[in-house]
Amino acid sequence: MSDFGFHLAFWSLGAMTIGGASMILISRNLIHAVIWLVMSMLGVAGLYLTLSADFIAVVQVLIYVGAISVLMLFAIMLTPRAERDNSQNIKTAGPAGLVVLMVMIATMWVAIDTDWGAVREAALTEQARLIGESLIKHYILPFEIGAVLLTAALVGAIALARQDDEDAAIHAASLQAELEGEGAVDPVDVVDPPIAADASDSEASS
Amino acid sequence: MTIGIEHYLTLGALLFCIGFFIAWSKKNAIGVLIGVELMLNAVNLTLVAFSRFGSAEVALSTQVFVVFIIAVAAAEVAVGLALALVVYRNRQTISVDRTTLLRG
Amino acid sequence: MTTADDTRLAMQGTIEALTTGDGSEPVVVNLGPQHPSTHGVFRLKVTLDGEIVQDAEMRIGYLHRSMEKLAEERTYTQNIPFTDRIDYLAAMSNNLAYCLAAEELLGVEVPPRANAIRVMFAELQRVASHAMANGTFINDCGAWHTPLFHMFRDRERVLDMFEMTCGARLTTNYMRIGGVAFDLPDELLPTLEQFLADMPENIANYEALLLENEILHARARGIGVISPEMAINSSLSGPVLRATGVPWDLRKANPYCGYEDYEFDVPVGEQGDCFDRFLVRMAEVKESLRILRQVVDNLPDGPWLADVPLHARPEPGESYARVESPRGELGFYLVSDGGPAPYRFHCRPPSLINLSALKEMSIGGTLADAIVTLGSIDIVVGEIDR
Amino acid sequence: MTDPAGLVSVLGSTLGAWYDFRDLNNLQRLITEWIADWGPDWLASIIAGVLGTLGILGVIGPTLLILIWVERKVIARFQQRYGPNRVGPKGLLQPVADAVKLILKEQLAPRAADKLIFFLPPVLIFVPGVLIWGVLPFGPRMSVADLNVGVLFLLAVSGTTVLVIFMAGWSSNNKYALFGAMRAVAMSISYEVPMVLALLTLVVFSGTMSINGIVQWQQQEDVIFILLFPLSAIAFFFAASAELNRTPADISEAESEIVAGYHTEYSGMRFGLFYAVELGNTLVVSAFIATFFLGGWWLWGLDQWVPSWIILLVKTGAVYFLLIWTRGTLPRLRVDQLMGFCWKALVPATLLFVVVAFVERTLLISEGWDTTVALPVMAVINIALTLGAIVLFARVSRPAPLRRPARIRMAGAQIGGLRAARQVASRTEEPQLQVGGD
Amino acid sequence: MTSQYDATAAMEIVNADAPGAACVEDGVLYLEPSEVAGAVQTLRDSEESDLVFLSNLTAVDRELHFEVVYHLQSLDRNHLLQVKARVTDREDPALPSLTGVYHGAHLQEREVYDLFGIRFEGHPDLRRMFLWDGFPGYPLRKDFLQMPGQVRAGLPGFPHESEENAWPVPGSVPQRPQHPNDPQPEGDLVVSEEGEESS
Repeated sequence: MSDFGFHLAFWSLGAMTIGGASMILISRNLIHAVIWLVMSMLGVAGLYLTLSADFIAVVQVLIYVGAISVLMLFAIMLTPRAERDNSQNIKTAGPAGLVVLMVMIATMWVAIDTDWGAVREAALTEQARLIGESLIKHYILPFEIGAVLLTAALVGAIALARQDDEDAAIHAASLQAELEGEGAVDPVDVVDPPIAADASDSEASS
Repeated sequence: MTIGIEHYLTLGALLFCIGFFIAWSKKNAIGVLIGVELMLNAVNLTLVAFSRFGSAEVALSTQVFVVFIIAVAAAEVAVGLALALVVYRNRQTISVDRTTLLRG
Repeated sequence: MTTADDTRLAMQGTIEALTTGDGSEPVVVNLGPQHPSTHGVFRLKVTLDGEIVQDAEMRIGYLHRSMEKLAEERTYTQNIPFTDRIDYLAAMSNNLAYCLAAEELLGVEVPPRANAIRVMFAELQRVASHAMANGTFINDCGAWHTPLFHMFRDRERVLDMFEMTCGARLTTNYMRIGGVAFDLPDELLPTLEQFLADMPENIANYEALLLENEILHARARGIGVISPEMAINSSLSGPVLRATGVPWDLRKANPYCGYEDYEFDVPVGEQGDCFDRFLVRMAEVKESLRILRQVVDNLPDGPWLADVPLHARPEPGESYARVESPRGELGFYLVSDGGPAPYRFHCRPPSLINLSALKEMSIGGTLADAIVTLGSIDIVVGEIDR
Repeated sequence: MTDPAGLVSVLGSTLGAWYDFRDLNNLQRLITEWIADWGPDWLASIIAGVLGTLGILGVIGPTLLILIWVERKVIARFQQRYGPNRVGPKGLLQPVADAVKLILKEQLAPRAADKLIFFLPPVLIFVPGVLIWGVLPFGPRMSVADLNVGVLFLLAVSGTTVLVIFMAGWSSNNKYALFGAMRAVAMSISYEVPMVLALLTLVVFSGTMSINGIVQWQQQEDVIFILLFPLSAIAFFFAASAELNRTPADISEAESEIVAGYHTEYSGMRFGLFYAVELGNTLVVSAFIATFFLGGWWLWGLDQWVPSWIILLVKTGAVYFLLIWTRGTLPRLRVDQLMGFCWKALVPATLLFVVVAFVERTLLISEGWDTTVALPVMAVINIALTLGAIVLFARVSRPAPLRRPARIRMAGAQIGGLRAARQVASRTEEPQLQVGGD
Repeated sequence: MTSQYDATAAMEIVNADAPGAACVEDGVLYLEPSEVAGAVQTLRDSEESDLVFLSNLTAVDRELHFEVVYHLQSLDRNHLLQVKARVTDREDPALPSLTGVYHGAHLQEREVYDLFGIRFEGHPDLRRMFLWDGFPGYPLRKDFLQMPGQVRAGLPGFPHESEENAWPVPGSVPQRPQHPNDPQPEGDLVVSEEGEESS
């Protein structure tokens, strides 16, 4: 773990990860933020390689860079009129900064100060086979629960994303309100309008 | 000087704090999700560091734990974005501080 | 328009899309004048919801040369070159239609050899034009130019024959009022014999390559369907009308230039979708070859041009002559007031009128279907804009 | 005396010598050993890495140029024309001329384009294109990086191209580019699933995820996977050609519909990069199809005589010709048909074959059958299953308009309007032309 | 062979339904401008005339009035009928639209509006088709003069013919009021050396 190549790899990948993460803080545009997120995730995948956990590194690239970032870009695409700035909320930024700073100092002090005991030289080999076997043999129950969780998430996401007529009416009503410049429309009025509402509003939502 | 476990842990802590700050302060729902993803990545990094430097029997279980975290993270992002979509449809915006319907 | 207006328009679009459509914002895409598959400078403003076409509106006039105004300034013979620039893919049929109208006005009797030559070149033009139409149609379906180049090989041979007789491949200007400009050169008939001998084998190749092609079926069957009643009411004509099942062909209904002597058939489709139009065009090419065979077999000899004075001045009156051009019913309406030039020169453009049903055909399909439907109607922008 | 790589020594002393070009690994091994004994060992590892990448770039560079020429000549031959024959002898310098032209062309960027994301894609799309080459085994010991998660690495890297295509389409601020990007993203995400499942059957059966391991398993058992899992081969071929945006699935850059898809706004060398990477990917994908399903560098013992990487290049050429062939002749499928075909046909078929692979694998191990007998039997069963699945899908999934045959009748004497149409339609005798329908 | 449908028979059909709507002048059926849509509808629907196919729709500028010409074709009976409608008002020529009867009339009526300026009431989308919206004037009208020095569009005589018998039907051309871009009488515009003024 001490030859020059390893040092070079570690520091460059570390810089890449932390740089990407901090750029997310700074960049204005949401799409840029996602691109920087992808860069920092690639950095983390590289760090896994330096820790010779190659199965985890490849899975990280496959799932985070391949799927989750594309999912986020889809979400940004499907919300065309939401404002896409990536700015901080000034009111909460101040106290949040302080708390985060304290948490950071605490964790870093713990990381550096404690004695982690004997450092094992030999890295795991054949990760894929070992992880596979342990998933089936030792961790069979969490594996099944994980499967159930994923299907639940799948069905839940689809149910939420599908738009039925009621949502369409609410969406149209809120757009109409914004067009005429009044305040936001309370979805409750759209779904079942108060009795006194005139005829036109009621059949808009029926 | 060799790259020890402290290096990876400090890196993980730093990444975690940046993700934490992003999640806390961003106005946009997707920005918050990005922050959460960063935090999960940081946790994964520390776990893999333990798997490499820790004792033998802990090596395998931490890696399996990382695989589960990645699976859960994927599920969480999917549901989070679907929620953001529904909020957008009703409110025309996914900025966190303007959707305060539940404040009562 | 400022961005505020844009967002306002987009919001209106969304509201009416939400209350009527299924909620995603309509996108307006310009299949603009410069687009690889609009067969020339033709603009289709397509309103899309996702990939589904909600509205297709034509913007034409990019190639408008106001031919009908210019024709009023030129004598009847000087107008002939105009006609082959109206539909530059079927110049012979255009010349023929105009000359028939002028002959009807001037009361000229066309000698039998000229009639046979006219039929020969009209049918050769149909073979060349249908090769172009079918090739570009399959190209719009996405086949990487392969069928197009095969069919272009046949088209080249026809264009060589045109060049042999009248010196021009596309803008032939070959027909005159009262007959044709020159007699057939000696080397034309052997070339035509060789062409008629090779074509059946080529057509067999196309049918083997294309008719059973599962992807072409998936892309063209059931797309751009139109009912016979709607087709007739929208004044569609040519292969587009015959594909819906209506057996209307001017060469049979109102035979000109001696078509009644030749024995040929009129192919008719069934569903009226893009694939049927393609099949009708393929069958029509075979029928044209049959006619060519009969023309070559009994080609009368004698004069090829009636002696019409160059400065003939027709009696005041009008005439309306129609020809079955590869794209449909091409008509010329000439009004004469006794002057040397036509008082009114109007051309009935089959491409333009076939487009009146484009909107009904493409609404509901996807963007790719709209392109395929446009390709199957086989338009020529020169004829649309005149 | 056989070399560890199984190479028969021809002239006795040639084995392992640096000039034995049958196994290029000797060359690299000797160079690194020579450096290692006088210089620091980290320099040796760096030199080995550099040599490996130089080898790969050496392979990609010239083959890419020749491939552009080969593709254009072969497609020209399909279309009865000559193809490029003006520049250089028989047109061989045409790709060079194209490259120079593209370099000299001005590189435009749309005014409202998102500058950062507009300039990144041409570079970023090159990274996965070259990374994938690292995992390809040219010979028993000739692959730049023989990872034991090779298959997963291949999928992960090809997954990242999705992101780059999206960036290109999104940032060029052009409706056609956006359409192209959305189509490309939707399609490559859904076609990754059959690709993963097709490779899963191989990994399950050969027991290892390293690509060299799969090839060695085929060498051991003297069988090539296309015989054992034909449907996985077809599914992988179609999914890979969809991932590469090649006809019949080139909807993301469909000329006739959306001008040039996601690289509409790119001009000059940026478009050149897109074009070169696309062809490079086609080459590497056909190399992987040859490796997974046709036995890679192994050919029933021939690989001990003929250098293994030549065998691989010949097989790659054969698969590449197949890709050109489909590109030359087939029309393009519509977006929804492509998605339907992926989810309704490829995914269930490959899932079926994953189960079949599991069952056969466990039988093979638990029963301890002799592979020389069991494998041919399994091959026959699998081929029958494939044909059954294809026929079943063809019959079940025909959309309504395709069930009725398209008929052309001759009008004969009945010329007229609707009444004549009804008479023609009501005729009973056999129509002149009947196509399609079951 | 497509026969010419007898104009008087068509006139009886139209008059039976709407008296006085049609008249026949030297073998051509003329329709009352206000009755055009109804008359064509009856011609299309009546079993005997069965004119279901609108082959051609165009207009002719007869200088005193506009003449809109319809060619209606029956596919089953294979006969063709030419119908005309006169529009005398040159300032704002208008005619009921046929889009209700024939869907094919949409584009042809837009073309006539674009080139002649004849408004078709009831046309759902009456816009200029070929020219841009701001185009001044209507090109196919006889008085839309392009070449200076011409009284009206058209070739007066063969180039080799002398001037005086250029026009066969003397007196048929009414003198119209002076147009601003006509050449002024003082002859500031010298056409050619011989000074032969054509106006």
